[in-house]
Amino acid sequence: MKRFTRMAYKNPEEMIFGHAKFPVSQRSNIQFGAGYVVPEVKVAPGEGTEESKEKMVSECRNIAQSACERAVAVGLPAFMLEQEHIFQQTSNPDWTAECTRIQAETLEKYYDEYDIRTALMATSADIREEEKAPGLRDSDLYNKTMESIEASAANGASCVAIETTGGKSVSDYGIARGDPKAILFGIGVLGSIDMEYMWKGIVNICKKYDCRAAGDTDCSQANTAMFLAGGLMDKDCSHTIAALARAMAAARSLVAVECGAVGPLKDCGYENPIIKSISGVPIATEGKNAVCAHSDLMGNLTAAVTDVWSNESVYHRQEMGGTTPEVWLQATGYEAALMNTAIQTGKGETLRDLYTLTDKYRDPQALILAYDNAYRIGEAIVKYGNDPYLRARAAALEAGAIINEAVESKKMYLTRFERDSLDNALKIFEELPSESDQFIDECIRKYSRKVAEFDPKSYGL
Amino acid sequence: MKRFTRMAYKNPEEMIFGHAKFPVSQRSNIQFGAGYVVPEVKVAPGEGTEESKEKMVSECRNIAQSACERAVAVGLPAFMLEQEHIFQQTSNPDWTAECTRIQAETLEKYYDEYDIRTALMATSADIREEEKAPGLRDSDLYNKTMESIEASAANGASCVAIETTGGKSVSDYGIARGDPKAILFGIGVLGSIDMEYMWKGIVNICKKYDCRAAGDTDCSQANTAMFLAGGLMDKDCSHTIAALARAMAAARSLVAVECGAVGPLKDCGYENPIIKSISGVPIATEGKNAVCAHSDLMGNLTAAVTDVWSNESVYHRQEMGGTTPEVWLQATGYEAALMNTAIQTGKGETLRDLYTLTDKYRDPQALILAYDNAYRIGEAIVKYGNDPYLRARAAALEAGAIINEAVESKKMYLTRFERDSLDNALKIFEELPSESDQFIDECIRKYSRKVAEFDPKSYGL
Amino acid sequence: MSYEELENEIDQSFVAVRYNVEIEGPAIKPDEDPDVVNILPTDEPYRAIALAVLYEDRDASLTNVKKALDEGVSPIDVINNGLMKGMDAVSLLYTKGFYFLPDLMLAGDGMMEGVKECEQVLGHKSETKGTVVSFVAEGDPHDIGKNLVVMFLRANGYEAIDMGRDVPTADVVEAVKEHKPIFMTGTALMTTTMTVFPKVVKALQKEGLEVPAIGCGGGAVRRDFVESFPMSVYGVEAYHAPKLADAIVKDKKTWKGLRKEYSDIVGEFVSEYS
Amino acid sequence: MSYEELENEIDQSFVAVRYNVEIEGPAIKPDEDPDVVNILPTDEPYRAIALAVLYEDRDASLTNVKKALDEGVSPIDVINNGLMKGMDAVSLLYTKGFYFLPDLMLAGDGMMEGVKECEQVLGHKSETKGTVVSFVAEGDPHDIGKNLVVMFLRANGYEAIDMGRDVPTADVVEAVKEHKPIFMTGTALMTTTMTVFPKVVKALQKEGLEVPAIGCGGGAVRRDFVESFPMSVYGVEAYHAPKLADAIVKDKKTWKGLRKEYSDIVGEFVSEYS
Ligand code: B12
Ligand code: B12
Repeated sequence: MKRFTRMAYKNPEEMIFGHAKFPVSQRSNIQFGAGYVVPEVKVAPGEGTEESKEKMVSECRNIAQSACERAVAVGLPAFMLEQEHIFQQTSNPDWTAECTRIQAETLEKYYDEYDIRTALMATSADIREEEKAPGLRDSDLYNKTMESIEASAANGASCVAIETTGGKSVSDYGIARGDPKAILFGIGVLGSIDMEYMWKGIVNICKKYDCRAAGDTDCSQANTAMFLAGGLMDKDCSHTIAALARAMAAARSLVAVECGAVGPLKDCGYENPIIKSISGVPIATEGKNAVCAHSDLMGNLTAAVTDVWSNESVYHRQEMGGTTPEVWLQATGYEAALMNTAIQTGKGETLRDLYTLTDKYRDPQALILAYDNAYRIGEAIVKYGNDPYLRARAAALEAGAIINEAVESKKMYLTRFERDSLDNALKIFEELPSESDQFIDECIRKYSRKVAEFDPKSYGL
Repeated sequence: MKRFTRMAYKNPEEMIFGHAKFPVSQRSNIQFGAGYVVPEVKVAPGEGTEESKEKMVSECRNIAQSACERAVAVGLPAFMLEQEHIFQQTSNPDWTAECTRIQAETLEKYYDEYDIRTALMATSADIREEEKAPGLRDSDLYNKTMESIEASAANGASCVAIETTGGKSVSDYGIARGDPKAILFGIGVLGSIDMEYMWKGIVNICKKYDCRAAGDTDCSQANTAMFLAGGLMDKDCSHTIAALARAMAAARSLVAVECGAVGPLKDCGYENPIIKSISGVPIATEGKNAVCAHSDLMGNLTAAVTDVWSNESVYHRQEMGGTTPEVWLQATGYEAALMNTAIQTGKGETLRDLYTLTDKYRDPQALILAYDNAYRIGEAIVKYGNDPYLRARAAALEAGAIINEAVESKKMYLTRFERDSLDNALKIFEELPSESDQFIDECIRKYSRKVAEFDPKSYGL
Repeated sequence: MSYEELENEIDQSFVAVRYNVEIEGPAIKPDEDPDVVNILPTDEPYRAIALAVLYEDRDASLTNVKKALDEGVSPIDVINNGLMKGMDAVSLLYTKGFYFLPDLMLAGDGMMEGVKECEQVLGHKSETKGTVVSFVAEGDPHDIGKNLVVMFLRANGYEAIDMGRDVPTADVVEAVKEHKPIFMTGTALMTTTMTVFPKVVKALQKEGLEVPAIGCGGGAVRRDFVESFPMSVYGVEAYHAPKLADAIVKDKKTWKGLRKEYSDIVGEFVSEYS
Repeated sequence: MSYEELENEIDQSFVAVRYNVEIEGPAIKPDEDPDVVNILPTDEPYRAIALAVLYEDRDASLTNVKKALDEGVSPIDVINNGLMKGMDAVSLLYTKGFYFLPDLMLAGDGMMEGVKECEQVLGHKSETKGTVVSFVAEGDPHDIGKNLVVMFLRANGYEAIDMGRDVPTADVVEAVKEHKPIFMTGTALMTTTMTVFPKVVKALQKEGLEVPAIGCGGGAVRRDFVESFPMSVYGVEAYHAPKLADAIVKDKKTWKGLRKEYSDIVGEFVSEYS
């Protein structure tokens, strides 16, 4: 496996929405990162649909059908449907097969009839449970997960994705307690190890079918941190710590690409702009049109270098404006249209900069994802590209430096909680060993004791 | 009453979001059209809240409180809450009083605590019923409507609005049957007459309090046409006819300003860009963040010259991302933030043009609202400014000319239905009498017979 | 760059596609559509009567009908073999996407005018497929949806009692007593007026009255709400109303059956119902 | 204009305001807060024990507790007059907005460490306010919310049985039989797992079991759903859990009472509950 030790882009200004160094083509004449932004819609199956395969299949069909109808009604040239599978779908690969087949068929029907470019991303659930022997590897749940991914690939998904959960037990502990070392170990080391294990398998499966290995995002760690960090008034997780977690997540999620994933990288963890700067693959992101799912503090900024613009997730139900697949595809569709207009008129860079500057100083978490800063973190990562631990640490340190510079230049102000937790984390990170093995040994000892669910064997350690 | 016979702006390029020729100030240090865009949120009370005053008051408080919480959590500098009252609130002015009071208090509390600029628009329902004697004027329902407006003004609303329904009986008939004459009579003549009657009273009420007379929008006519027109595939109302209806609505809704309303003009009917070009007052509009309420075909374009950016309306309930007042205020708040960033960086014109060009040729209804075309329609209106009938007709003819030019220059393509209905309407309009009295006489005769609910006495005719 | 210059840079198809224009087939003459040919009568005076409806010509419709009646043609035949055939053809063209709502409304006006003329000769109301009561919920002024429902019902041979908008629940109960409808349609466009529907059902039950089904529809009404009380079925499109009525009349469906087989009954995919 | 030039044009306060920074008051030393002063014991060894918890010092907490136990102080006193007082102060500072979740978690760790030490000397579990069973719904892997709930319950003197995530419904029933909890908390983060809650209730009812209330919370769970079946109350914030438990223990509230008085019981405005 070749690790990234160089940046795909020569400088941050080269990065812009709708354009990736390495565009991806899929069936139904759709491209990602090839000069236009594709809107995406994602809808969570309604309550009760988990009760039977029949209900779930029907639910999946309705979601796809509604999305297609609205796409045509408002004139979207292209869109992607992502279906995130729930436990019952992944643990029953025949559900996966049937749900994927019907969605792929529906999208294809509209492509045939209207020439509308469509794509289906099928995202299996990572149903493995570290605390139940034999843990993350070679368990029955592991096997089901891989079978389900194959069922998606074999039944018409244009691409597959997953949010792997390796390292979560330790990072959960660290996020709740503001323990930077646990977060670094959970994300940078354990997460990266587990991704390598999973993604080699996934890429091999995809090779057998007309299906792309898309990507992975650090939902279980970076997004958890952001979720707990919450709004400006929340008091659960420091926003500076959440910013560092995000930076480390980029070092982790990059592993999918190193294993052969080609994008669009899955949205959710918000680390993708950094990975794009390193790898040049197209990315999905979410922001102001994902308010249905959660509140971030960077609704515009995340659009700056996106290739697929997502709503993250919404209940499947009726709004006054239609069903939610209709309503939210229209929302992301209109934003993508704005970006595509900017591209067409040569104003892409201006819009990108406006998106970025709208939120850059709203919160430290936003700040480090501004494309210039994302690029800097990318550079820090590739400098230590061959060592997952060191590159995650470097990402965090760079993110810290970015925040501190903004504070020094009086462009950003921190609360005491944010200030103290950042100082503390950076101090700890600076003093850590420079050898991966030593760090891992220390952490195994410390967190095996503190975190009941953590099992080094799940990582081959 | 002074009619508009000149444009407020010298040319369309002068118009841009966040800036109005005549800005409006309200309590709590908020301004409209004074150099920044204000986001707005609007939430429909939940089912069952109509059962008692207590429930409705509590519902109104919750909506206000949720909105304030989220505004502070994501750092919005300012926002407006609009509460559209339902039948029970307007027909019981003591409900109006109590609901308005608690919302005003809530907003003020946050203004005091956080210095966040807040405003409350209270919109009474027009509960008059033309088909029940004595009709629109001097009926019990008329009195309640006016009392309710006074209750809002007296209990802390920063401004009041209403969607008057004069002329609806006839325009409904016309819209469903594609009868251009009925639409012109309903909107241009009856609507304008009724607005004058209502708005003189409303402006007088507001003068007694620290409350602004905001505006009126042609929900019952232009918006009905747009709603029936639906998406590209719908077959209920021709989109060219809906475009003409919209143009005529501008001539109608302008009457509020002529009577003394100062804005922000209420969103919903989509005619406001035209009225802004004529009158220079700040306007509220809705678009891509109103997908919860309905699907338009101009989600970005309507932001081009907005001063208050609205979500139109949403169920009051929970989303994964919070309650709907939270979620949708965040949505409009982020878009307003983008616009304000553009203003601050001197890129406002670019963003305005991008918004416009994204949708300009998506649909004839969008086309005529592009700010350059809106300005042209404005000019047509002021040319005949002193005659409500002639100016509405002129607006429609100009809108038709705009569509035809776009077709001729191959920038817009029409379906047969759109083409035929436009040709038919323009032909009819061109052949109409040039005297208002003659037109009115003809219409009274024709539509008294065809439209059971229509009662000329309701308009003093 | 100026607005105009920007505009000239755009390749529209990257931003928005007018699918309605893209997929439009060639124009047809309404009476040449093969399915319409099968419906339209070939013999006079029925053909002329049907064609006047098809061409939405209210005046011609009236003239034709009067002439036929004067000539002694039975009013029942005029209705069934002339006017209704024309309307059937109109409905068909609407379903096929060639005709539009205004066509339906105007053709419906023409048909109703003719029917009235026939009924005057008959001396009583003509036979219909059944009576349906339609109302807009109390406190709700939005009546366009209801107007469409009424139009579609009439166009399909039902007697539709139009109670108007903002109808007190007590009046609805009275109407059921009086008309014993085979179906009822309620329309509400607001969250706070759709709550009237369960009240109507309760009031009917209290009086021991039953209607095979009450179709509850309108902008803000959601299926989950409508299905939280009995006797009701969630109505999606106005043109579904006669199909639901047909299912009651022909297949003896109750509200339970309508709920379960909605999609099949209306003959199309309905995202809320599958 | 370049990105940097654009950036320099912006007056941030027109676009976004960092209200958290704007309204921050002066720093305080935790043990100098007047309300904390009222809570903290003044006599040793309790003060030192409480302060170690307050300062989130797990090691110091353990050392202090061990020392006191060695000196013959009663383990019950160590818990009630030392450890719990420290934790009370921590909770208070959290409520006032001076302390944050990590403070709570770390102080909780320190307190639990001390309690365990005391229980070893005691030879049995210490007296608590009551037992609460906490689980994450079957099929659901999201456990952070549940972990917080457990932490808050323990910090407030409840014995919280942590059943983990993805817990089979049968196991939940067994746990109720075994522990006879005064309250139960269920967490589900998905639309498709919140449906487990009514199943749990049914399963309990089938066995004739009753729990005063089951608090159902978690990301995707909505109040309207939770209130559509009995025995349940919709839980909003993790720190509400002990307050709900208190209302059950002290004021004998049932699930009906908790629903009705939620806002009052948790002592704050809760937008879903007023
Ligand atoms: C036009 C309109 C008006 C017009 C109505 C004109 C008229 N003649 O009806 C006027 C101006 C009067 C009006 C007023 C108000 N309105 Co209004 N209005 C609308 C609007 C834009 C369109 C409604 C419409 O005509 N749709 C077209 C028709 C054809 O659709 P439909 O009735 O839903 O019918 C379709 C289906 O539902 C179905 N159907 C209907 N019934 C049945 C039955 C059966 C059996 C079947 C099978 C099918 C079926 O058939 C039709 C399709 O084929 C809607 C927007 C919306 N999202 O619905 C708001 C809307 C309904 N209004 C709204 C509001 C808030 C108001 C006001 C309270 C605002 C105010 N404060 O002034 C007032 C009411 C005042 C009062 N008296 O109480 C809100 C309601 C929000 C809520 N959840 O409660 C809406 C949703 C707008 C919004 N998003 O904010 N309004
Ligand atoms: C982190 C996360 C994950 C992590 C979980 C890590 C962990 N250790 O728990 C991981 C990566 C494992 C994960 C996986 C998945 N996730 Co997830 N995840 C989230 C996320 C972003 C945050 C959840 C969280 O930890 N919140 C913080 C905690 C503290 O909040 P909480 O649990 O809600 O608790 C609060 C309150 O609810 C309350 N509370 C909770 N319980 C109780 C009880 C009582 C009595 C009281 C009083 C209070 C109370 O207390 C807390 C506040 O103080 C949410 C987003 C969201 N909107 O919730 C999605 C979310 C829950 N996930 C979602 C999905 C779809 C998935 C996957 C299916 C995706 C996939 N296909 O891979 C998988 C699940 C796979 C499987 N095995 O089935 C969706 C669910 C959509 C739906 N409606 O069904 C969500 C909503 C994201 C989204 N918007 O799409 N996810």
